[in-house]
Amino acid sequence: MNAKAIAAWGIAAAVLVALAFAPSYLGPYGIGLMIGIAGYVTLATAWALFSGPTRYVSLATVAFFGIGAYTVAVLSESLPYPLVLLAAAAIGLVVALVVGLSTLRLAGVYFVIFTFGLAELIRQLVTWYEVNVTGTLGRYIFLDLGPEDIYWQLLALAAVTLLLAWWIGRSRIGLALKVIGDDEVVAAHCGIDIARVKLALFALSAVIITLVGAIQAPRWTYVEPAIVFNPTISFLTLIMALLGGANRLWGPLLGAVPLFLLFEWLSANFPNHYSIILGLLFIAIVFVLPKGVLAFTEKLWKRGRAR
Amino acid sequence: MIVTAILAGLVLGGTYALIAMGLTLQYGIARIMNLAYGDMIITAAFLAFALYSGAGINPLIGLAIAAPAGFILGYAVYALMMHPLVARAKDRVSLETDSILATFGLLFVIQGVLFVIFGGNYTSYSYLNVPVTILGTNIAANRLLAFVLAVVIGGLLYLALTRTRWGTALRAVAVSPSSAALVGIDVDRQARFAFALGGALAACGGVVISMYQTFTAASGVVFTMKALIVVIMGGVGNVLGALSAGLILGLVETFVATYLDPGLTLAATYLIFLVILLWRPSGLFGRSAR
Amino acid sequence: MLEIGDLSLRYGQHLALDQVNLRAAKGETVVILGANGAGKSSLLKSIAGMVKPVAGSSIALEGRVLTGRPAHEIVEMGVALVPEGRGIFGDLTVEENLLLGAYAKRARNGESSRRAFVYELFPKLAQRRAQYANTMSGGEQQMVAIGRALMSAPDFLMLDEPSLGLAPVVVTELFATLRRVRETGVGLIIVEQNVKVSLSIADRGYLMEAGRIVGEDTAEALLRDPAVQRAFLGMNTETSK
Amino acid sequence: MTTLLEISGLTKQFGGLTAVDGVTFSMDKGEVVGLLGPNGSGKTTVLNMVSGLLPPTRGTVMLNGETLTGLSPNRIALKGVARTFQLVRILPSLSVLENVVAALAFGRRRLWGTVARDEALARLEQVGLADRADETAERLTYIDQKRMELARALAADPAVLLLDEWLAGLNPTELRIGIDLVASLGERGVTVLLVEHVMDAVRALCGRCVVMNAGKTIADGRTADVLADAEVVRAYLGAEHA
Amino acid sequence: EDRKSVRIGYAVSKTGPNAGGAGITTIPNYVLWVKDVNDAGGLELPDGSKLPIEVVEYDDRSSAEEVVRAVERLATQDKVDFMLVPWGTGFNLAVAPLFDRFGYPQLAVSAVTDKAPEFVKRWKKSFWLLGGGHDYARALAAVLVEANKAGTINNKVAMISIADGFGIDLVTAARPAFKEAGLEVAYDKTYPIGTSDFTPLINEAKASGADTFVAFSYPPDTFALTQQSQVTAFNPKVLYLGVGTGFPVYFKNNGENATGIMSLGGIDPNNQENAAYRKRHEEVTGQGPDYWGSVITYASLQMLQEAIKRKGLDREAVSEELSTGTFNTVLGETKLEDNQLRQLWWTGQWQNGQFVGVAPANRPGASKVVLPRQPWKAQ
Ligand SMILES: Nc1ncnc2c1ncn2[C@@H]1O[C@H](COP(=O)(O)OP(=O)(O)OP(=O)(O)O)[C@@H](O)[C@H]1O
Ligand SMILES: Nc1ncnc2c1ncn2[C@@H]1O[C@H](COP(=O)(O)OP(=O)(O)OP(=O)(O)O)[C@@H](O)[C@H]1O
Ligand SMILES: [Mg+2]
Ligand SMILES: [Mg+2]
Repeated sequence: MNAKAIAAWGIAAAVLVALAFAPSYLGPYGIGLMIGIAGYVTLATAWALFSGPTRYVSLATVAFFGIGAYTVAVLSESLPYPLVLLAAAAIGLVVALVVGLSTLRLAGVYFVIFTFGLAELIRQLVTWYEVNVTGTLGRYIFLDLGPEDIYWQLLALAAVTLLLAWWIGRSRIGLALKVIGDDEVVAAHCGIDIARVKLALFALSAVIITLVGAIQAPRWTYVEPAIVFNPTISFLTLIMALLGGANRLWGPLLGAVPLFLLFEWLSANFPNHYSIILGLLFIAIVFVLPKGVLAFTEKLWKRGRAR
Repeated sequence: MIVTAILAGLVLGGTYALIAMGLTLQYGIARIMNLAYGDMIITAAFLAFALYSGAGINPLIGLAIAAPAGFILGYAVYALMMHPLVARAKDRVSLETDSILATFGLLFVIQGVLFVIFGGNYTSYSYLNVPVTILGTNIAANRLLAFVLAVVIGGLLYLALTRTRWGTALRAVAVSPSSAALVGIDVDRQARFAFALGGALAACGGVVISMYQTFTAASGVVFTMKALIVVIMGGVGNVLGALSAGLILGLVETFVATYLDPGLTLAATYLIFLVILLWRPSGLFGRSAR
Repeated sequence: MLEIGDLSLRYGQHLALDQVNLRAAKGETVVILGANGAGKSSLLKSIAGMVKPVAGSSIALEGRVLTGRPAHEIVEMGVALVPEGRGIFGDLTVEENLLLGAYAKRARNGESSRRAFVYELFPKLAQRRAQYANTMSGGEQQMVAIGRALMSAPDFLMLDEPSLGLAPVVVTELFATLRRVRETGVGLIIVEQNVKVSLSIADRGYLMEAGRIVGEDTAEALLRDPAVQRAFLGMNTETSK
Repeated sequence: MTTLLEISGLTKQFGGLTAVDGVTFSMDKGEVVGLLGPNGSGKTTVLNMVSGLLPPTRGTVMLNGETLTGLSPNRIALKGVARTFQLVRILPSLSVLENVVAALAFGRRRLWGTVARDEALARLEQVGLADRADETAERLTYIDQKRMELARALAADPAVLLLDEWLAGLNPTELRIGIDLVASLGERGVTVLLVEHVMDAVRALCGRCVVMNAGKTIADGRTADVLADAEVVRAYLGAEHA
Repeated sequence: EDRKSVRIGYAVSKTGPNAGGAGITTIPNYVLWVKDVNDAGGLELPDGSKLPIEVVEYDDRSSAEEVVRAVERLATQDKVDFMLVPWGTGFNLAVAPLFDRFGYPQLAVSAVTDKAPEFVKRWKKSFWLLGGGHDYARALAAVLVEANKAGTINNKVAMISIADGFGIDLVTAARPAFKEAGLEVAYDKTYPIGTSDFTPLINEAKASGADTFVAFSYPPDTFALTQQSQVTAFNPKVLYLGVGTGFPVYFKNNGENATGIMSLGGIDPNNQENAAYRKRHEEVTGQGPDYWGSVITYASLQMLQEAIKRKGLDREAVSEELSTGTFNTVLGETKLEDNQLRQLWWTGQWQNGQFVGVAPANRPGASKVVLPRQPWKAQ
């Protein structure tokens, strides 16, 4: 029992170390891939932190992602980099608290579309502010950060996020989230302070997402609302987490990695029929893996062991 | 000025309401969150465009072709793709998840096909772009058509859904499919019909919009999201809600553009949407029960 | 005649019904007794087409096969169910619930007189026609569920614990009404924990245990059966003698 | 005896409908009181206001001299009020055990880990569900779900327990077990407010009854007296039960 | 080594929101050029040998992250010899550091930026071919001042712009340029991407009393503005609309009504090379080129082709040649100044079914501006 736990931690640590050395054996393209994967693994895991157990499907991902990226764009010239990240996290936190407080009464699809509207509202406000107050729209980020630096930061963030997800899953607050996801009336009658729990988790998840945006931004040199507030990011995050299984620790990761590689493979090989093939594959996945990738792998695993 | 603003706002809102009608049926009644909805609209728009510029067929006749085609497409999509998902869903949440994932795939397929056939270019033509003077204000006939269609379809649907047994049965399917079967309602058939009807309405919207709005194969998502906002703001499954929400958004947009700052129109529409949801968490006409 | 032969039902590994045989005639009242988890609700749900029994089971109404038919067709053929947990349309009004009760084609004739009958039976519903069903009290919802089933003009009416949550005076009225319903030629199949009252209007009764039928007799005989008395009537057999 | 729960002038309006109309009564510690009344008379609504699910239109609820009115349900739960629901509310995707642990982890005792597990198993044992602890809650039958709900309410270690038709749907054998269970709670000092239509249970359990009709209290007193009251018989019991 | 082909790679938005722009300005020209070159036997090298082009293409799906990774893939996995640029200012900037790092010359066409002089210092092998907002704004101001002097129009301008990189760049340049020219900006508003109804803006612009209406707009807005101006009988004497005015479909949809409308870009109607290019473009791709970026895209490819012919496949040398050489393209004789193309038509106008360059007026081949524009005719 205990030996097994030690082994699991050991393996996790070894994998992490191996991943950290990836830049030395992967070319620039490989690093680019790893950045994308680490980014989406973090996004999906952070998203599932809140949305998985509570079933509050959020489309506000890109709002925080964009806030992170924009903060870097605005502050990168005037503050040292670590402080910029800190500032991004702080702004993300404040926005998350405001958003969290305002969405407490919403449920189901109303919450989903509310968060979408919110992301769009933030994008519109940023645009309006830039246009009317600063008089520019695009901003340039000339930070001296190579792809390796971005990769290492994302890898670290991904590891921390998974660790947090693991810890929350075993902790009281994890149970509170599940209870809230099942029935809020019961949750309240059990003594759970629903608002506080929801807010805390939403904020945590949002801060991580903000950091992903902040860390990735220097890769694009040029940042504008249409680029960093692209709703596709929200949708992909959601789809990856759902596909992997948003209720399990490894679910989002197992959704993000294969899906990302699939996207990559398709766009590398079928630039002209990408959409059609992707769409068909997607539909096929929904039909073949009704309970998500993780449930499927678990089933295979069990079957394998039963033999 | 104010009359002009009101008229312009109502007419713009008519477009929003028109595109939302079908979605509120598909999501509100057939319980399918159809992310490919906007792409169905765009498909119809391309169809109208192809008929008009390729075969010289008047878009009004195009409407008569596209609506049944949309119905058939919706019917087929439900029967082939959605029915198995509905049948295996153990509760509403899992059906929602599955339908989001599946229609997300469908969205890519439709978009991909449109890209292959029509390319990525901006497509636009103009039809019925003639002024109609109402209360001294010139309004484009094509936009007026959208408004009139929205009001007529919305009104008819509302009456059908609330005043007839058939419509009540459709709503019953939305409220509780398992109980609906217990009173003799063929849930699958009703849902399929509602979804197909939603497809027909999407097609109508697409044809009318193509007369005055530029579109590309990628524009579907924009329409889906706009329609979703209207549907949610009105209350899921509520046709009158969709109609009023659409008109409100149109009015807000026009008034902000006229009296405040055109740069804030979208911000204002999202803001009003958010405020309405905060005030009524289940939309304007939604019932508070989950 | 409703005939059930060798009906078995599985939930995954769990065998909830095990070769159940049962029959009920039109105009007859049959009560099914059994402990918690015996499979009574499962039996009614299988007949109503809400769950699919295993192959080899047979359910027939007047010789016509019901097995494998979807629930909505079964209603059309004349079998209605008031399910456990009520299953009313919460987001519709009381009136709309009743309207839908008469959705089946067979129920369209005489709809208004049946509606009048339901309103007479439960005056509360007439007062609250326009109220949304999910804001009704628990007992009021039960009335909606029973009323809705009556609206479908069934040949056989199955009730899963109809008295649950009803005030004593309403329960008395309900069973008086069920007696009247039976007199119109409708067959009744009732699952009830309120055994005394239900047996008092019943012709026959079945005993279920762990998914099987373990006994069958006339209502009077069951009322006198010491085992039944011990298990279902809350009587201590020694003292009651 | 000391007054534990005090309800005064409690009123609830839904639109034009006054569902509860100036209800006033109090309960002593360890008392088991029946709250009776015809369907729709406002019993559940009273419980909802006590547990904080609904805010009252007027009136107050006090526990041990502390005002509960205006507090959120979770605060009220922490003050020692637990309940079951007329239409059972389970946490369908959690296991039976977790359903009970939920009340332990966030309740007054804040138990967690093996302590919580053992305690939860003990509560399940009490309602006869210990052997199904690891099943998913949604697979239980309706009655078993009700039992689980009671175990959850008990796990909160309540001072006041609100039972909304918890005994409904039990067969006589089960009913007797249920009655014994509730009676034992009363003996252990738990104050129970029992909404019930099963008269055998009310007679066996409640020393006192409050009867409501159309939102108002129409009787409050010793059970035998109340059940013989002419108006109670007319409005609620019917001639047969009198 | 014995090569069989030259690998040319590009990532461009074939799908997504940017596909509309890329689909008219960029992709057809890439297709056309590759066909032209390969039909002629391939790319010529200094020794006179010819190698056919082998294309490696990706779809960036209008995502910044995707275009960055696709360029990395082209450079390090596919190891292409040369890379063509993606569509759009933002995307050209996003990939600029990569082109620089991997040593590829970047002939950025569909990127309008006033910062080009800075960029050429930061990324030595980058070339910016479409000018900046100031160029277009000043040229327009000059046209307006001219017309005002002639008494054709008053000195008021109503101006709207899209809240996106392009619109903002142009409007921030236009404000000082108009002021300097003594023009009064009577209405100046920005609208968000996705606006579909312009009635309120048109009404306000109408009410402002300006004879000139300027919209720095994107194609869908340009089309909608044209339609809605007709319906509301809005007839400014000068109508200047943004991107999309130079699309062939614009003339197709508006016919005679297009005449007199102005926009960015244009052509010299007497340039035979250009006319031939337009014809070939239509034959090969099935659609006409637009009158602004298309021809420049094609010209940039011709420059690359010629530089390779002179210097071979050495990217360093080719970059050097692009920067200093003089080339014969469909634009005529073309030479970059400080890695930027400055011989551009800053303002054009629809005349006789063609969108002709009218400013700079002193550039050879310039057409004369015809103002005022005729009021809308019923179609
Ligand atoms: N959906 C389900 N999935 C798995 N098992 C189920 C399901 N529904 C019922 N069961 C099991 O089947 C058995 C019979 O259940 P059923 O509801 O028919 O009993 P019942 O006699 O109606 O009991 P009660 O008196 O509690 O209503 C029980 O053991 C129950 O746990
Ligand atoms: N949300 C609501 N909106 C409107 N009316 C309501 C609402 N909730 C309850 N009511 C009404 O208030 C009255 C009291 O309901 P309540 O549930 O308290 O009754 P009850 O005494 O518990 O009855 P039962 O014994 O049937 O459970 C009922 O007539 C019910 O219809
Ligand atoms: Mg049962
Ligand atoms: Mg109640």
